[in-house]
Amino acid sequence: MPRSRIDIPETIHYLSILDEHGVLDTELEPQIDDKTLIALYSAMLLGRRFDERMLDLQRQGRIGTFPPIKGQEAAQIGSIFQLKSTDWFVPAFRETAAEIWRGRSLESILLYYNGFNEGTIIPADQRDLPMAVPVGSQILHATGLGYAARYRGTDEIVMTYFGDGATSEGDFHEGLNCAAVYQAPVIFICQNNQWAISIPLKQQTHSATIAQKALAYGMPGIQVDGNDVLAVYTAAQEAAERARNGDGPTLIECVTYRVMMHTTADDPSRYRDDEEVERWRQKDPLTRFAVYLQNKGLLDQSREQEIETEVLAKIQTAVDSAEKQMKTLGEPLDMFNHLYAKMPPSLQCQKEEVRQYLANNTGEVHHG
Amino acid sequence: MPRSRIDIPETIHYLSILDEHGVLDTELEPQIDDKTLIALYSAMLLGRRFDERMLDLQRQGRIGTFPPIKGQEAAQIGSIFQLKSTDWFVPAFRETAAEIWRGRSLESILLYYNGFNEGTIIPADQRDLPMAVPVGSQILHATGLGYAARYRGTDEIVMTYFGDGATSEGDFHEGLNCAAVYQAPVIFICQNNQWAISIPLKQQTHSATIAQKALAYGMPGIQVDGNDVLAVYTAAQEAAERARNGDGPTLIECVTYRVMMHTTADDPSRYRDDEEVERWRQKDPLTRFAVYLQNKGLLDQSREQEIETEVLAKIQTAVDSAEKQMKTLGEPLDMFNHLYAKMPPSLQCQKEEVRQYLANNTGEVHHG
Amino acid sequence: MAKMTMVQALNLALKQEMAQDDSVVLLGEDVGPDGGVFRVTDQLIDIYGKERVIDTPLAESAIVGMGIGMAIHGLKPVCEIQFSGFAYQNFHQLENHAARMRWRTQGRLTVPMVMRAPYGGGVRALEHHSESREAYWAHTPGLKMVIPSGPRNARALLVAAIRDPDPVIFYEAKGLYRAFREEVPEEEEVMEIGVPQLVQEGDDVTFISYGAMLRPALEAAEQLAAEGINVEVIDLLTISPLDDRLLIESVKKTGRAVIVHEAPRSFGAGAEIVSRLLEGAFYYLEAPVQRVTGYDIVIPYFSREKAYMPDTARIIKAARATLNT
Amino acid sequence: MAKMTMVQALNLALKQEMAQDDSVVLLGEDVGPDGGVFRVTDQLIDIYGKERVIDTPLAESAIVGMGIGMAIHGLKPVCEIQFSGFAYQNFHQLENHAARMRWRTQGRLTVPMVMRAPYGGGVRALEHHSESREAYWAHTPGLKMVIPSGPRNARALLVAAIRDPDPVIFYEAKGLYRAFREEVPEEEEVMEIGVPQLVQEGDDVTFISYGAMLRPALEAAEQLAAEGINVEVIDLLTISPLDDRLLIESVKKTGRAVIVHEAPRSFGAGAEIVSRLLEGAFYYLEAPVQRVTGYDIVIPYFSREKAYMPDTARIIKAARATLNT
Ligand SMILES: Cc1ncc(C[n+]2csc(CCOP(=O)(O)OP(=O)(O)O)c2C)c(N)n1
Ligand SMILES: Cc1ncc(C[n+]2csc(CCOP(=O)(O)OP(=O)(O)O)c2C)c(N)n1
Ligand SMILES: [Mg+2]
Ligand SMILES: [Mg+2]
Repeated sequence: MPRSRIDIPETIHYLSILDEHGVLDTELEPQIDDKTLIALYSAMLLGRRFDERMLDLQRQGRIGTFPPIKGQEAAQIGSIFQLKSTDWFVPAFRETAAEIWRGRSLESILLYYNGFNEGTIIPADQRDLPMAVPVGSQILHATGLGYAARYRGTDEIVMTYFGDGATSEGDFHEGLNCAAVYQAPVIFICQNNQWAISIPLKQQTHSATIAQKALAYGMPGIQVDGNDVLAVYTAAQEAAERARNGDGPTLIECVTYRVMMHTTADDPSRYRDDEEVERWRQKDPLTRFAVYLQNKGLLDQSREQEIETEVLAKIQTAVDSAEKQMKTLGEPLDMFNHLYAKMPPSLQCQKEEVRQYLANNTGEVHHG
Repeated sequence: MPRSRIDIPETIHYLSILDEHGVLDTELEPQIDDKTLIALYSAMLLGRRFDERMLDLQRQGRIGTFPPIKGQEAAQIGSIFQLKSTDWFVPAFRETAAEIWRGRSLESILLYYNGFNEGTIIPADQRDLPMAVPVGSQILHATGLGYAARYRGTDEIVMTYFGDGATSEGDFHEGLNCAAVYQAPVIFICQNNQWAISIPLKQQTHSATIAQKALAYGMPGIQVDGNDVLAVYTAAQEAAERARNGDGPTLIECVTYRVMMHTTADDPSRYRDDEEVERWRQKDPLTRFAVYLQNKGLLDQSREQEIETEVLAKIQTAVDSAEKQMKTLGEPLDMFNHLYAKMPPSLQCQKEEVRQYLANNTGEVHHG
Repeated sequence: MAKMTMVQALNLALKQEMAQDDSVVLLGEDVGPDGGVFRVTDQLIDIYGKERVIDTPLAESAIVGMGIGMAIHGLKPVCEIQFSGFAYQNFHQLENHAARMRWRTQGRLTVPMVMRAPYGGGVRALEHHSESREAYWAHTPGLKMVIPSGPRNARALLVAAIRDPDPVIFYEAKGLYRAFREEVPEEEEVMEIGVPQLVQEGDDVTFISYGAMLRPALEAAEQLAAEGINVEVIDLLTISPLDDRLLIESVKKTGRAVIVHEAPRSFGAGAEIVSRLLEGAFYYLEAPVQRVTGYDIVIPYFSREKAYMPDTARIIKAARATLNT
Repeated sequence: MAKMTMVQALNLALKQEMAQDDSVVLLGEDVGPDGGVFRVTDQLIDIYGKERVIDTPLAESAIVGMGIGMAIHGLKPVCEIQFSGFAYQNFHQLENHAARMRWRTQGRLTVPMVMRAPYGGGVRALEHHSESREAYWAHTPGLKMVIPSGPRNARALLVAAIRDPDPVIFYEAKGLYRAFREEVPEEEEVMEIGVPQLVQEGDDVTFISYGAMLRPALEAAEQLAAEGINVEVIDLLTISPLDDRLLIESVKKTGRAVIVHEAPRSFGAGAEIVSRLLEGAFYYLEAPVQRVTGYDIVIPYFSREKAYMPDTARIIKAARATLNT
């Protein structure tokens, strides 16, 4: 075969089930019971409303900088739903809805964005990693967890999240390559929200899709409509099954959109058009899912209102509770804790130095 | 298109022209003039014989550790031939044949492997980077050079080399991704010699080929028989044309084999079978190319002997010259040179400290 | 002369250097239309185009690694790493290559590159956005480590860094970006890299600091002046290669020193300064040199950040300690 | 007790820890059938299989990043980086994550990981194979930096490192791997991390060193003893967190100190030791502390390596300098 085309065993598919107009592909419709459907909807709504509330709080100076998730609720909830509590969740930093679904308290999120180390507490019964700020770096932890899970003979799987920007980092490459080599039970969820701060996807990579990057690793890859919770759910379910059965990792590209600013410190008007945002608002994941539920007779106005009220009450309770807690937290000496299992002598000295200083400090300053 | 296969615009090809038995695909045979064909052969032979001589020297303790290239001559010479002297050559550390072709003196190579910093001198009229020991790290320099070449409006191209192992490094990923984004004129030559020290390709990656990794970047990729100098030549020529015309980067996987140890410090019997090595010895790039030249009437026994004699003489001269030079090199104070354009005061002090110390040292030690 | 913030002064430096030398290019995440997350590269893409103000994929090793290639080609790349806490992704490119290319090629190939990165605490940022680890680069032979302390020297040092024939790591204190304004001349101003500056003369004790910590040091000096204590204040500006002559001279005069930096204390830049003072002024030292620094911990999330950061009161306390002995 | 080289002693430590705890796994480049390029993991794959002795793709960030994930799961990964000069590829995984995971999660998730790497010069190696940059890790809060000085303490410290609940960077001096043999007991031996060791008592001057430099320091001490100069020698063993109590005590007695390491001098570990001595024993110091170290340059290719490396003669010279003053 002197000059011939090489056939690559893996193929890349695209999946969409419930389109932006609420039109359903009934053949592909996943079988999900009514309770679960409502749970999916509620989780997405909670993600949405909490995000909106955080933005309010931030604008009022009641929390610090945070990254809104608006528009990405389906990508997060459709996928995270496939995890059991014995499975591992390895987030980046824009997975608020998924984190809440896993049981992270709204209070802890509020504490975190108010600069309290206490805000990183992980739900006691979950196997969740804390947010990872360095883009792409957490992907390798997922591969390591997957390896360990298999080494221990469990059927645990690992789901890790990252953005389109993260796919340019070396750690993305090393993480996927190793996962494929070890056939580790890891699902790589790329929330392709089209932007990495001000960098649009086409300046991030020259490949037509992110899903096809799976081919570099001999790994199955799929691109799904990330605003279609049914498509995300289905793709994640297939990948989870594969992983649990020992058939290795999968890359899922969820095509979605970051409707808001990158973080509250960002001003997207500097680099993108409102029109584009408007076009994507039309594809809102919540709206179309509500239509689907209405069509199924699972959601009417009063039920919708009920859920809305519940969600808002939950948020209000959390905000009140967090603001109360913050008044009692913040002991400076705590900053020395938890760095090592046992505090080394040199650090004890520094802690003591601070203790003494704080005890005498006020006087000093005022004499100055 | 609810569930559909995504068509990836790029396809991956395999190319072989002169097979291991010396059988030629005449349709694909590149048009190379006789002089060039002999030059290719001589360059490959020089690479081969110099390598063998270095191994001798190493075994006699006359040079330090070095990585033999035996078996990879076609992959190197077939590709490097496409570069003009205004183009950029960015090697890893196992490109001795290519380096010599570019004009690096055999002496400098011998000095280098004898631990002399003077051994890294680059031919005055070439745009070559020095060897890069950290695996994969040089790939990014190639992308940067390619960007700069385009920014300056030149038609320079860049050729960078690396092994199969290097494709697992994050820098490989970042380098190819960025080159594709900027459509930089870079040719990425992977010498897939099947091993990265003791790690065979299938433990390095789960992808069926290295060439297909190009798909992750929306970049053309091709796999060639790396022991077939005509195939390498052809693939590199196509890629060079593309790059020069502003049509961006290419990944070329040269399938070849590391016939010897990883470096002279390595013992391959710990991890691979002689049989495998023997199988690959049958595919020797020089043997089949000699047959091709014989068939073309360009090489008979006496011409072969002539070239052999020339090559050996050249090597002997270099060894003699290098061993002579080494006697005069090695001034310790030189170690402070060339770190900064202008030596900072603190370093001048340290240099002075060493100067004084060396001046007085002998006495000191013996008093001790 | 216009009153400028440090962000504006840095922007001016880039704008003017790019105007007069087309080999100067910028690259980094969001340096283009966004103007950098701190706006240091604001509008430069409008003037110089996207070939010279290069938005990169999200890949720090690529930013620095490509920068090295560009520099070898003859460009003068100014690489922006969005936060210094993400410069470890490209550590190997700096240590393995940028720092060594001139040396490795006996002067044939050089890397006249700048790596700019915001560093330091005090701005209520998220994790990894407040670190101060200049000692890593200072301990890396072949690099220069520069940290300005205000708009005017930031501008003049950045110009010098761009023109420097060797790689310069240029840390910009986030806390200073918009903290105050200084007169910055429109016409060219260049400061020599490698030369600490005497900011204020005094006989009683020497304060040595740099970056955002210079200001609390100066405030402390002012407060002490009210008590009749005369502090000599030195702004290091170049951390490495460290020129200790001015420092030693000063301590020979005062006999006492307080070093202030926000990086963790142990194995930090202060340790090297202490060593140099000991080596150069041992017989003049009248008390142990004091280090007022961050602690040997990860800088806490912002609710506790104040307790971590050196401040005027801590500096005064250290000064008193060294004076009362 | 068998006489063992350091390579054998390290192999014994790994073998025994793996035998008694199936959560101990090894990963790295060529650790499997090849047994590591220095043979530290020799034959372990035959005993424990490829699930526990994991050959990895050529990717250092992956080795450490996966190690972090494994450690969080409850394993005790021992990551091998083939040469410490290639540990900068994974710098961010250590600084951003390994060092912080316990802290970040308030103790919930921990990283009981070891990163082993050969370091140091003197073995006629190629570029990047001879560096000594322990100060990078020592300046990183949350890590422990350990360097043994011989077969016996290498074994006992590696066992401790594996059992340590926090990430430990474990540097092994290449020059010591096969330099000499020591009695190493077959039965378990564990040394506490964080505790420097008094190797030899003396009254006149204190030598502080670690790793491969301990031997020339001891040789220098021996030569000085012949002249009636009694040297106290301390082996640091744990560079960070640095416990300075023994050091300070010693210098309070001797009044003089020489620090020996092969890393570049400026901003190296020696600087921190000088600072601690100054802070803790200022009034006892009778002469400036001497630093006998590598220079602030890239370690030269091996033909000039000897001129770079501290040796007995340089140590003696420094000792004389501190004694004659
Ligand atoms: C290693 C690293 N580099 C840079 C940053 C700064 N930064 C934070 S988020 C971000 C963009 C991330 O884009 P993407 O991966 O698409 O995720 P998204 O923000 O869209 O969710 C950048 C550059 C970082 N946190 N980590
Ligand atoms: C970053 C880095 N990690 C590890 C090494 C040690 N090392 C040198 S060569 C090599 C294997 C390289 O394999 P490959 O890329 O296939 O090239 P080959 O040696 O086969 O030519 C390794 C692990 C290195 N030089 N750099
Ligand atoms: Mg994004
Ligand atoms: Mg190879």
